[in-house]
Amino acid sequence: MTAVDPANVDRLRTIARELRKRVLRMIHAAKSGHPGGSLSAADVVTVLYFSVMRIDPEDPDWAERDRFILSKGHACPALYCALAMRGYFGLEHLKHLREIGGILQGHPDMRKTPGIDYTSGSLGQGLSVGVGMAMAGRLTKREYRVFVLLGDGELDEGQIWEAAMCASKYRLRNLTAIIDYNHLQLDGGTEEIMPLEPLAAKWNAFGWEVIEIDGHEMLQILEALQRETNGPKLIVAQTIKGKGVSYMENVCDWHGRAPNDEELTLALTELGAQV
Amino acid sequence: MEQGIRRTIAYAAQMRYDVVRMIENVKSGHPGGSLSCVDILACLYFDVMRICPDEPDWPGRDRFVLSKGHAAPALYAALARRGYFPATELGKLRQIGGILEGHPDHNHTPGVDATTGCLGEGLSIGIGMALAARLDHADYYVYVVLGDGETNEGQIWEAAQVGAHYGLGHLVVFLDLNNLQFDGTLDEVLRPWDLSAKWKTFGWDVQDIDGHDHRQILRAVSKAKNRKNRPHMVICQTTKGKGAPVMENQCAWHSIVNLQQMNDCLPKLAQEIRRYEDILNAADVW
Amino acid sequence: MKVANRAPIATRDGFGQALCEIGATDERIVCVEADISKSTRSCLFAQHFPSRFFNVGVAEQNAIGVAAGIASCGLIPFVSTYAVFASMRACEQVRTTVAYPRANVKICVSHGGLTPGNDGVTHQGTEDMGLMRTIPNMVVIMPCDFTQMRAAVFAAAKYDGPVYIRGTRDAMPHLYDEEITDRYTIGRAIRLKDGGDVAIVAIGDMVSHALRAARELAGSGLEAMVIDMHTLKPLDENIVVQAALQTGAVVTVEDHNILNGLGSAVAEVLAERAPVPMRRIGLRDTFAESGPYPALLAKYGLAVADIVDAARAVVGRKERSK
Amino acid sequence: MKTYSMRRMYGEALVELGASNRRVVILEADLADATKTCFFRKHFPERFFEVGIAEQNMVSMAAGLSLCGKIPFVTGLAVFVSLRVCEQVRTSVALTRANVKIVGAYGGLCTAENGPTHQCIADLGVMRPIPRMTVIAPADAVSCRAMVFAAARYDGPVYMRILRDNEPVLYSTQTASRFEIGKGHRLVEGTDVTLMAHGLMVSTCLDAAELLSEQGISASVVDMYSLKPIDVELILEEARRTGAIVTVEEHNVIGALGSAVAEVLAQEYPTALLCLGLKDEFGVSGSHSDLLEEFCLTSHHIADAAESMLIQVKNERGHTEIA
Repeated sequence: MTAVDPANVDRLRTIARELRKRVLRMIHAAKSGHPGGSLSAADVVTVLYFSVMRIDPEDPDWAERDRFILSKGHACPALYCALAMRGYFGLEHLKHLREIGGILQGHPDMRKTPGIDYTSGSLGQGLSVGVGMAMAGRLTKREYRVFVLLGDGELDEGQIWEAAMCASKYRLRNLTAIIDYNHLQLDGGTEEIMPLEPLAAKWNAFGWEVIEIDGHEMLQILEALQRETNGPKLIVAQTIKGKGVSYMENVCDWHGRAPNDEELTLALTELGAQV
Repeated sequence: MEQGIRRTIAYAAQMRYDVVRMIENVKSGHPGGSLSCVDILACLYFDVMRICPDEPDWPGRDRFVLSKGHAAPALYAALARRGYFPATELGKLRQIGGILEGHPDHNHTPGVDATTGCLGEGLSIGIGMALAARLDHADYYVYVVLGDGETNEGQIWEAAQVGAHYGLGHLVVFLDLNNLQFDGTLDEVLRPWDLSAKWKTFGWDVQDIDGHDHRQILRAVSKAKNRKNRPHMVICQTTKGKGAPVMENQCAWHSIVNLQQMNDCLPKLAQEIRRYEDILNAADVW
Repeated sequence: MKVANRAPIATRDGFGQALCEIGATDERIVCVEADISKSTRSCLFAQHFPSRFFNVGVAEQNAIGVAAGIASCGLIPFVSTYAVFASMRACEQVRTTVAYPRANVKICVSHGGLTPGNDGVTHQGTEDMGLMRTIPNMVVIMPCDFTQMRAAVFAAAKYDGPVYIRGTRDAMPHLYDEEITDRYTIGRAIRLKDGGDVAIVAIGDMVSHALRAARELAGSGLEAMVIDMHTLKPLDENIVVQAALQTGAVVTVEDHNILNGLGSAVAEVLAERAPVPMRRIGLRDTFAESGPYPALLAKYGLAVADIVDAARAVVGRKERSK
Repeated sequence: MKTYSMRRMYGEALVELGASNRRVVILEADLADATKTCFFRKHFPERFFEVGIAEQNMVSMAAGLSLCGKIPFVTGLAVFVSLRVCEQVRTSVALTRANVKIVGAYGGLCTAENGPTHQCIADLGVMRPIPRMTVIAPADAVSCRAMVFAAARYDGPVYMRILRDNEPVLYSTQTASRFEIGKGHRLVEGTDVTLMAHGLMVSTCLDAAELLSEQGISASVVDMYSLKPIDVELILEEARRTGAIVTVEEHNVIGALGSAVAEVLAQEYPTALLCLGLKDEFGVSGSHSDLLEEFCLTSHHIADAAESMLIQVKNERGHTEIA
């Protein structure tokens, strides 16, 4: 089965739906967390963990593995579900998000959770860490690739641009950044808080190759992730915050609030009904 | 304009002498980057800016922020020659008891509008000033000189976004593109790619000029003043160490390489001053 | 004292040399620099090991993140810049991407304290150690001379976890010979001189001043113990408590704000474990100004004479409280 | 006990302040609805600047605004407006002596479930060693309001830490209006031990004092809302009267109240001291109350710690007397 095989695409869609349900159950159980951004990133995370990345859940620290950094750390429920579903740890842990003594912190913690390649949660720092990993890969002559998932809001941070310059200087073709471009940040729309456009032109000017895709279309995600480039690659993934749950889609309020019992049931029904 | 240009060129000559003299005198400081922005500062302080040296804190004045604070000697020379304080102070650069700190300090030196020296902060400060002007319905302009190396700093790009977002037409920024930073050329340290394209994509009005040509500098300012609603980036091609041949385009002359060589530059720089005796006072060669 | 006859040399040179030496024997050593390699002396490493030298430009926050990424792949990155920029410009990056995940990143800075003298306040790192000390998991070190700096760099490379090492721009007299390289232990202070009347606890460039103060005090009949507290964190608490019990009076000396640096660290230990009179020598919660390093020390109360006065005063208080 | 959210009160106080003082401007980094500066935005949109998630630029911008006569309040999560912007605070603000007020929302452990990246246990320690900074941490909503006005009156840089949840209200408006920067406030006068705290821990110490009184121990409780400058007189007065001081804070034991009190005591009046807080460690994810339990910052833990300290102090005094 090749990656872009229709069967594979169907399989990924099914997994993503399952992952979304788990994300919602998880945040519901914890009574806090960030559903909006987790759901917008769900498809990209699914493709990475279930089709693209070369990883070994039995050996989370395998030196040759591909690396993933969730720079928008608040979307960690999506990542935790992917890791659990891939077998890094038991699914039962998903019931204990954000609990004292649990392995799933409010933001990703590499020292507590198997499969997390780097600690994140404070916006703007993940790309720099990814640059370092890509440099180390080149230095140690290892073939792995490094993927960094950025939020759109965190592009306001200057450190992102420092890292962007650095990656292009070193022509890190083993580095891929993906922007989860859901157009909503905490205080409102990205264009209203701090305009990002022309986003692709900016990254081009900083020396990156840019691919623009629909971040919920499995085929497009797959193709973009697999395209070879001569330098660092940026995928601008157009997404919808809260994707998959009608009442959460494009609603800023669902950035950081847990669904109650009723809302959860409604959401699960919607996701179950989707084909 | 011609008489104006002769004046700014004359003061640039005076400032070049002062810069080399004061750094040589205290045996520490950054000659290369000070000399590369002398012409920009001479145009600003001796033609463009609406300022009042007798009243350094006059609320209606144009503001100036030297974001590349290590070029402080150039700023001090401009301020002294514009009458903010006696030129004798230039001899006490970087000394205890003097008013001229190693990097510009708002609280120490009359005429210094912002404290800088840590790269990357000055543009943000300038944006704050421009926003204050807008709130107060004041019509002053804010001028900022950025180093090229400091565009490595993320804070510059944070500020770039905000400046465009608020459409700060009264903000005019000069990028002193001498193409040499501390450790080497821009390309060697952190390839900037197309700086002009970067600023354009960030929503700025961009002009590219020769940063030693006073006519071009002054024209860039008047062009900027005619274009509203966008902050202005004037990318100035310059030569590090300009005016002191031994230093020109020499990365090492970011700091002092050889005191004797600095000293040797002085007679020629003093000679330049004498060409403008109608404007300058030759006795000011100290 | 052969050691004392050697020409003084800045501790940043010790860093540059040591980094090269370990770079030659350990392929995992990498340097991440923010455009001032000639000043921090990482340029030596750059010459010898260009493939393991990354100049990320004037972008210190990114430098810290890059180093963290490199460390996570099993290499040992040394970040090299000035004290102000590593500790303050990149403070949160140090906390979140280095200290919290216990990344094996070494942050080695030049221009600590007042040593960048005439560059002025913007380049004088005088709060850095206090900030680094407040962050959990950090080890904070300031060696007092060239040889001890080399020892500290070697020790840091062996230690698994984040370390902050502060160097000087200006030359420092030699206090140690090569032998210290093997004996040097992070977190174990060195008693340089015994004495029963007062204990002077000093760090970094102030250690040689403390020794000179002790000699002056001896001239007036006061025997001062001198402790080289090269590791600010983890602090050698036992030596502090012992010194307090033995002498009953303590003076701390640091080229740093008296808040949250050595003075505070020692005060915390004394207050909880051995309350005795103490005095703190350091910048009195102020910024300094441009000027030559020795002149600044004198103007801001960090000269040998200030240490002597403080020692006498604190001994006086001990007598009164008896 | 009546409770009120400090951040809500902060937002309301800003509106009140903004109405009476046109020089007040607000800078926000994409958290207006959380930090409650959204109230100000609603009333005075022209004096509200949204700068995006770019805190360093925000702080230097504020310096620029203040240099042109404005009184900027910069608000953000405590960890980002202290650590992320540390050098900008030093150079653009403190060194410049710019009249900028920085408000760190959600100090301490109250961002609980979000985990250590968002909890802030180092902000006060990072701000305190910067010369010219004033550092305050009010204990309740009413004194928070008073501090907003005090900060606006004071000409110079201020860092103020505020909290998120509904915290107990301890003061009347009248009492709080007398609070000054550089002073502390004694809530209870005792003779055996002094509990000193800031922020949420002040009300916890009040509870601890009651528990102690059940054991026959008379405890002072002091609200040390001004960490810098700190009320040296009050510390010495307490040291002389009770001879035993316990500091309690939602912060690393290094760098903030514990260190400040240790410095004063060690230098001026050596006295038994016990510093409670996070013992130089990062937090974990969990509910706020679980975390306080985990890191021994509940009234029971404080009372127990104070009691054992007193026993130890008594023993040591006994030894000294015998000797």
